[in-house]
Amino acid sequence: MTDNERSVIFRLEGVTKEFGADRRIFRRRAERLRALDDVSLEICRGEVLGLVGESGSGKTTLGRILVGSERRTSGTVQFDGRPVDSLRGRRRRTFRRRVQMVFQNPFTSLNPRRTIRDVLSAGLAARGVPRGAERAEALRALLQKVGLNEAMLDRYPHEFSGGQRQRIVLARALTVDPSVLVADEPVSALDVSIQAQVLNLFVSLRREFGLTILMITHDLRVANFLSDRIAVLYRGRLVEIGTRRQVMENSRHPYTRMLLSAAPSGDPTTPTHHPLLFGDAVANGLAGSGGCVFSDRCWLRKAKSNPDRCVTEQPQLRVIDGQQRASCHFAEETPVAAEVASVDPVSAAVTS
Amino acid sequence: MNESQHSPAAIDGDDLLRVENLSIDFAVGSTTVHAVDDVSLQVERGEIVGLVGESGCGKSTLGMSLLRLVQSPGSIVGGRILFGGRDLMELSDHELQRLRGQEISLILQDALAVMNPVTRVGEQLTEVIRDHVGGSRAERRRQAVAALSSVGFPRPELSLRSFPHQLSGGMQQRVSIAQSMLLEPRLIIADEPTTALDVTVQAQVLELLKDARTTHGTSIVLITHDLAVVAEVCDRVLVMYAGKVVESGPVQEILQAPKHPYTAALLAALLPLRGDPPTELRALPGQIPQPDQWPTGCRFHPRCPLRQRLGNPQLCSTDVPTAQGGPAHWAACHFVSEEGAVASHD
Amino acid sequence: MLKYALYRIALLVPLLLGVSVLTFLYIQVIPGDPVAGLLGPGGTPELIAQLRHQFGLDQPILTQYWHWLSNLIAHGDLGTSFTTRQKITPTLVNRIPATLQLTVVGLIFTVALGWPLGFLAALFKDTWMDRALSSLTLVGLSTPMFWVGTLLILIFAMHLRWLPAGGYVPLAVDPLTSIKDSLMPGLAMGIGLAPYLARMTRAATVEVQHEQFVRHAPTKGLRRRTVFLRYSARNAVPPTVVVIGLQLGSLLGGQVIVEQLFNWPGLGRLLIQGAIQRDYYMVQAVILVIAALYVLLNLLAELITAALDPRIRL
Amino acid sequence: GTTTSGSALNIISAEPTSGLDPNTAVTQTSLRVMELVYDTLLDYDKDGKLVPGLAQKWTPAANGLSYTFVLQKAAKFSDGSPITGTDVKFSLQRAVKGQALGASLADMTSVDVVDQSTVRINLKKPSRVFLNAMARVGNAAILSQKAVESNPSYFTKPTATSGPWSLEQWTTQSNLTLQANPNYWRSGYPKIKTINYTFSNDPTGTAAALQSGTADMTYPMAPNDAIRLQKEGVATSYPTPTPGLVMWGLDKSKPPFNDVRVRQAFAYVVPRADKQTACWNDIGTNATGNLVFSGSWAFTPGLTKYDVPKAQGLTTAGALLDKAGWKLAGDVRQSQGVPGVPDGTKLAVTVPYENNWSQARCNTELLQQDLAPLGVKITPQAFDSATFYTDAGKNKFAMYHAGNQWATVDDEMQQGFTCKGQVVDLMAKWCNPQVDKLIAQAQATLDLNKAKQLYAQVQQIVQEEQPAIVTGNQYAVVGLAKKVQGYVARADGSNRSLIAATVGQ
Amino acid sequence: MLTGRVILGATLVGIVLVVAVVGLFWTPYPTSLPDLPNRFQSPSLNHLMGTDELGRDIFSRAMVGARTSLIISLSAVLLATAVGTLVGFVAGYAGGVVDLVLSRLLDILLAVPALVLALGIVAMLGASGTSVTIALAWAYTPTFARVFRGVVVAARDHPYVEASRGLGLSAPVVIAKDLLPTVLPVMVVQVTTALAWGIMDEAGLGFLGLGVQPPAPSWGSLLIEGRQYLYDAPWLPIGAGVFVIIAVLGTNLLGDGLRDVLDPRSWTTRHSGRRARA
Ligand SMILES: Nc1ncnc2c1ncn2[C@@H]1O[C@H](COP(=O)(O)OP(=O)(O)OP(=O)(O)O)[C@@H](O)[C@H]1O
Ligand SMILES: Nc1ncnc2c1ncn2[C@@H]1O[C@H](COP(=O)(O)OP(=O)(O)OP(=O)(O)O)[C@@H](O)[C@H]1O
Ligand SMILES: [Mg+2]
Ligand SMILES: [Mg+2]
Repeated sequence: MTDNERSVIFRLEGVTKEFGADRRIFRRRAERLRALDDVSLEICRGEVLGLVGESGSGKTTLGRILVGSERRTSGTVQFDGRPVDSLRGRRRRTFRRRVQMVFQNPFTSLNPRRTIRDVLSAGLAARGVPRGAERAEALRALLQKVGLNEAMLDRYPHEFSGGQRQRIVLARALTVDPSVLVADEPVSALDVSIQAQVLNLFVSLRREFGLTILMITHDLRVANFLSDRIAVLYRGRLVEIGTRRQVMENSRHPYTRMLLSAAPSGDPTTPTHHPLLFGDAVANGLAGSGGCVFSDRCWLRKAKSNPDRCVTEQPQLRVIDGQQRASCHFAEETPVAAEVASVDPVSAAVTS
Repeated sequence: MNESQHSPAAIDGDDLLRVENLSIDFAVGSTTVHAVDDVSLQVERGEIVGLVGESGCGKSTLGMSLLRLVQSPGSIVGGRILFGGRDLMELSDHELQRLRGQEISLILQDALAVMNPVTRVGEQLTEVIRDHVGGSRAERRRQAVAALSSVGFPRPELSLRSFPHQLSGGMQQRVSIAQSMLLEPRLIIADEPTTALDVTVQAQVLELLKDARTTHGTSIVLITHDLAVVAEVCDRVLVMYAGKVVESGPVQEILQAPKHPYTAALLAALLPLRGDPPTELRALPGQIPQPDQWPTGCRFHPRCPLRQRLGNPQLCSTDVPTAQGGPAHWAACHFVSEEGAVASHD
Repeated sequence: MLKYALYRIALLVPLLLGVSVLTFLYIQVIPGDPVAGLLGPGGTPELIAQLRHQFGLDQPILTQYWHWLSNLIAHGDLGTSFTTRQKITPTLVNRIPATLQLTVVGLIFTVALGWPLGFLAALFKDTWMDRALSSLTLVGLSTPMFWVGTLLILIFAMHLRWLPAGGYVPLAVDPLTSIKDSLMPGLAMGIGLAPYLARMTRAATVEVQHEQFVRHAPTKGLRRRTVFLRYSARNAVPPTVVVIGLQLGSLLGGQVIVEQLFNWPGLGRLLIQGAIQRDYYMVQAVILVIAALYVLLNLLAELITAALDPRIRL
Repeated sequence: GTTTSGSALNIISAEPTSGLDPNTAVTQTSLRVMELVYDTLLDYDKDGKLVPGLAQKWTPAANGLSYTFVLQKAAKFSDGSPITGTDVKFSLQRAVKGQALGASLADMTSVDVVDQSTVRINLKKPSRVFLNAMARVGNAAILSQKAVESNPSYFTKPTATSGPWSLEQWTTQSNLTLQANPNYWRSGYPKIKTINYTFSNDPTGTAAALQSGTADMTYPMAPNDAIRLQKEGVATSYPTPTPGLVMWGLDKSKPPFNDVRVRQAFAYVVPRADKQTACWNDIGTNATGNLVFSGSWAFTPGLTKYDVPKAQGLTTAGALLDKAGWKLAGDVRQSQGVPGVPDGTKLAVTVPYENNWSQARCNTELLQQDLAPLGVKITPQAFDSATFYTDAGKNKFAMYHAGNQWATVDDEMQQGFTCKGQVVDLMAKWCNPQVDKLIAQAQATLDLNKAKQLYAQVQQIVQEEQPAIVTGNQYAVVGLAKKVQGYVARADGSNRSLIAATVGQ
Repeated sequence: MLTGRVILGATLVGIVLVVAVVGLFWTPYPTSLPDLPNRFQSPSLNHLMGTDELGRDIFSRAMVGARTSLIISLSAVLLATAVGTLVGFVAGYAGGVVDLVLSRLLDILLAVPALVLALGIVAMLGASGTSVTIALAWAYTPTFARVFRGVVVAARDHPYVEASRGLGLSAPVVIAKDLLPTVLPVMVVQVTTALAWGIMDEAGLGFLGLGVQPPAPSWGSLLIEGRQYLYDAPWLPIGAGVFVIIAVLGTNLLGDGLRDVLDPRSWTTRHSGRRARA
């Protein structure tokens, strides 16, 4: 899984996205919002990369840039070794077909006026599956894969439950035989029992189709369940990336650590307390003002009595251990998980 | 029908809230939806009771009914709600108005959506005081400031002047908690108060609820779909499925040894945060039933893994199960006694 | 907000320039000779030619436009009327008070009728009252303003003889008579537009009542009056102001008819007279002024909405 | 809604659309204002007899080739400056160049200023009607040379005027105020201090204003309103006979109306009595061959060629059309051997009228009905006046509804029926030198009886020729509140009698 | 209730249409033949809406007038729909500079209230049926374009449209399959509503004397003819007004009803994602 020779399918370098910079001519500068700030990472063929972060950290924006439905402000995106900008016409359409997006809300991502058959056939037709028996066969196979039956083909989306719709959305994405799936919180609108069904479906699809998946989620448990590697975004910046185990069990960035400590353990026997927690993840978009984006909420910085470096020098993403990279000046000093409880108790009070 | 059998026994005089055989129907077109069906529960002073279940199982409807507020076309069709010994069903409109906010208050999922967008936070806090206890303007203001600082606002005077949308999601939820605790109510109903929030904010909010309990002895009914949250803050938990309570008991027992196959399935679907995940989840098949088409007999029977393993006994689809087990921890399942049936599933 | 207002007012310049270019372009497609119509049967070809020359109508359109524009910029001069041979600018400026007075009275009636009806319908939603009011507003919506005005004249001027059938005195000259004169035309406009407002108010109030914050208000134990006034009504008003802003077009359009009907010397009548007499410069100038007025009033509505609703940032 | 005070008169009427320049202002509405602001050398009394105006007396030279006018001693402009012979000379010479009076002054050769209160006007040939021109309200205005020359935009707000009132303010298409001229030569006049005009083009609205007391005077009134108000006793209306005609203009340059038989045939059938009842509420008179209204000195009875019963008219007309080659085929006539017309062409005429003149619409719709039994298809068509006059000028119409108003019968004859006159000019292509000669003689002679005889001959010819089918005389209808006293209607439609009128409470 | 309004609206519109069509072939009385003895009859069983100054039956004339009024408003609205759709779709779907330029142009056109603009155009063209049609179409087009652009833009970014584009479907397919069906209800409602404006504005222009010119009877021209006799015969202007009100009311009801029936929200019946995060 963590093999270094694994071929890279997506490579992002210095990707930055500002909102409010385009469209309106007369716009005041302050309205510009940097949703993504100098993000560099690669996605390998066949892996599941989990992308986690708080609300507004830029997860969706990154996903949309990958599938090409949002233009980045600067930086490069390479797909299969080719910059996506150089793709034109047929090539570009092929690219878009090979990278499919699944949205969070299964209720808005299906056209209420089209039957499931109509929706799926359109995708198959786009891939070039000829009409008639062959298409019918492909349709049947597809439905079976996502756990729906043929009887449902001629129904309209509103006749389905959320879980079923999410399956349909997945099936639609699969009609064009994609190699990459960008899934934006695909289960967060679903109920626990249904969520499990859909997560299982992801597992089996990946196994069967060898899909590469970017799994966008705010739920660390979901990321932990599906991902080979996990990337952590904070206010538009990539703060840590590494294998699942590295990030979940031996994270080196204080932000990642904070997220982990905040998640309820699910075990009533272990009393929880959140020594690392304060402040809000307000996406003020003013990242890049010099220091570390996390410095205002950083427990580690507090524990180290606020070293100046955190606010004057922007930490770069650097290799910590093999595949693990983190952007913290003191990454090596972040206590390992077991020691967290012994960290000098920083104010647990909620402040803003 | 009879899970209430145990309830009277469970009641010692200390119960703040006692709900007996409550049923709530919605008239949707020509059909009637039994959103809450013969539900009983009790909440002790200073107790945090979790109410878990999937979408549409009637959690919110039940929660709202505790304020005697059920949205039309819904209505309470049976049962009693006793609060501090008083029967809520007998109260006049005026008494109810005094009760709400002052003795029982409500926190909802989307804090922004429940705040009046055009008035300042300060006014929204003080108008509650005004409508309940009156008092001078300065006094009301002082109370509002105190409430805000108690939920961790470093500069409450400043925040009083903000409009709701100018606050972050976490701050909004904290304002709404401050508002619900303004008049130090005896019971707070928190309907998914953290569902829309990030884990970091969720942790802070849960912390605040626990604080309220310890400092004022407030009782809390926490409605959620997240067992991990329940595990973290609740003393007791009720699991609902399709308008009925299927299991009730102390948190620790339920999480470690669930009696009802549905509870067990929920637990199985709970993903681990640490350690290697399973390669596949044991997911419940099928879908959550539609409220206008609850299955007959045990409402869980079409999806029940236990029933399947037992060779689909007829009983499940014909007879409504009664509560099995002790008064402290019971489950409504015909086969709860099947030794190890649930455990082996886990 | 001030900055935004100034910015929007600045945007008015290219906008009005565009409007003026368009109106000038229309002139090119006109059949018929305004000068001939002007002189009636007494118009000889020589006289017509003389006048055409006098007005510069014999010059190419671009030259005409350039003259017009440079005069406008240099002296605020909108040209000379064909029919009265008078400068248009002072004529127009003279008319603006009358027009504004009627607009304001019309708006007052609109709001005074529209809001209460809308709130009432929303309060009694799904009762006979709501249905009656809805039918009433729908009929009102379908009734032409001039027809309403005609009925008003029949009733108030002809039969009851309470109000004059038409006429205008400047507010400054005789405030009482002036207001009395503007009652009936204002009422005609109010009756014309109030149904829109009432419907929108009802819709907005009903929508607001579905909002969580209104449904949640009783859970705080707030009084009914507090809930209605401070939650429902207070939140329903800003969207209706937007509606009023959008309906200003209809208001000004309808005002043209009402001014004609009630012999009210506002911009509208100037426009109609200009149109009937083919007084192009006049028509063009009035359209320009009405456009400016419309855009400014709209901006005002926008600013009021922003002031009422803190979520709107300009 | 203007407040009424004892010495103020509120008038509601249409806007003076053609301005206040005597040289170009020709519309009735402009004349009605100009006549109150400008004085002329001569004036009329209520019977149409010439009386002194700015000139206290006027004497013709024995040979009839010049007139000497002596100005009123007290004649002053409103700014107090005296009205001098120079001003008179300036005004008349300016008028010669103007379109309005130019034709009537064609015989004037020069103006001599004898002294500052005496001018002599020299003529090419003797003229009886020259004096009419001097009395023409508005257009023969005496202007202040100094004021006109020093102010290029004098006519948008004339100052230093010679009339009984002076212009106080004028808001286009809204209102206009006149104030009594303190320096007016007729001492003690005008009685009314202030005249407030409110402009409206809506006859119904103006009637309502008169009815509700908002206005004291309105003109011209729609006949139905005049009758109604009179009946309700709310106001007095004055239908005054004037030299005004209602007629059907015809394009005589091409078929079918180049054939006099067709014109006569139409003249037999067009609505006459009906239109008086239905459209004019019996205000005005019915013309069946005469051109002069019945109250006039020039009226000659017996010109009633087309006063025939309906059935007889139809028969006569049918025969005429048959002869002209328009034969009945089914219910529509078609050409058969009409020169310049392909056989089988239907006799169908589109008849335009001005859309803001409701009597015209009424009359044209009656025409459509009355000509149908004759086998002629009439299609009435409304035009706004701009298009109407443009297209009429371009001879686009074969037949149209027209009306005209003149100050005197002499003007009517001169401008209406000579080769250069407007009516036939507008439709063009009809010119009868015989008529021109008769009219010239009638206007030269000082003998009214002779003139009347000559005009009778003219009317005889026109009755036969029918260059335009005249069907009636229009009356001017003025509505007055009961409290207005002393107003006298005049045949030229003038309101100059307001000088002596008063407004009671 | 919902369909009730559609039915009532359709009935009223139907009545007006039937009256207009019947008016083509038959009217109770001749529409232009004067009947002088019967001048100014007040409404009665013989003459439902009374008679005018020439004794003609107002009801019959209004029947014939229906045709003119309906044809004018219908053609104006259709013209505006055609041009508005084109401009709206181009601006909305293309976006970018094209959208910017077209939107600014629309701003300019929309700066003048429709009736005022129509008045100006009629003034330029001279009053006639064609002028009124052109003027109204011209005046409505910017509104149509603006509305259509709005819905296209909204629909363009809709997740399911985005998904279709993501599948690599061609633009025409996406427009035909996803965009148009989404936009169509709005268009239908807009067209219906505009029809009501059309009828009303045609009458309004007629009332100002700038509409269709008599004798072509239209409701507008009947109104202005009648106004002169407002006091002698108040039923003259009221009769034609009643026709206008019925037609507009019907169209409005229809538009209202269609708005509800076609509202996309009524399609998604199940509760939507409750856990949608803020
Ligand atoms: N179209 C847009 N225009 C302006 N700002 C935008 C737009 N889309 C996103 N943003 C802003 O960019 C930032 C990142 O948004 P993004 O949706 O990528 O966050 P996210 O991590 O997906 O958050 P969530 O968990 O809430 O979905 C946010 O502050 C958001 O407000
Ligand atoms: N206003 C209403 N009209 C009709 N039916 C309703 C209404 N409110 C609730 N219901 C019915 O009652 C059932 C229970 O709803 P409730 O909101 O209590 O569920 P819940 O457990 O809170 O679900 P969720 O987790 O989605 O909030 C729903 O399935 C719904 O069918
Ligand atoms: Mg997102
Ligand atoms: Mg709920």
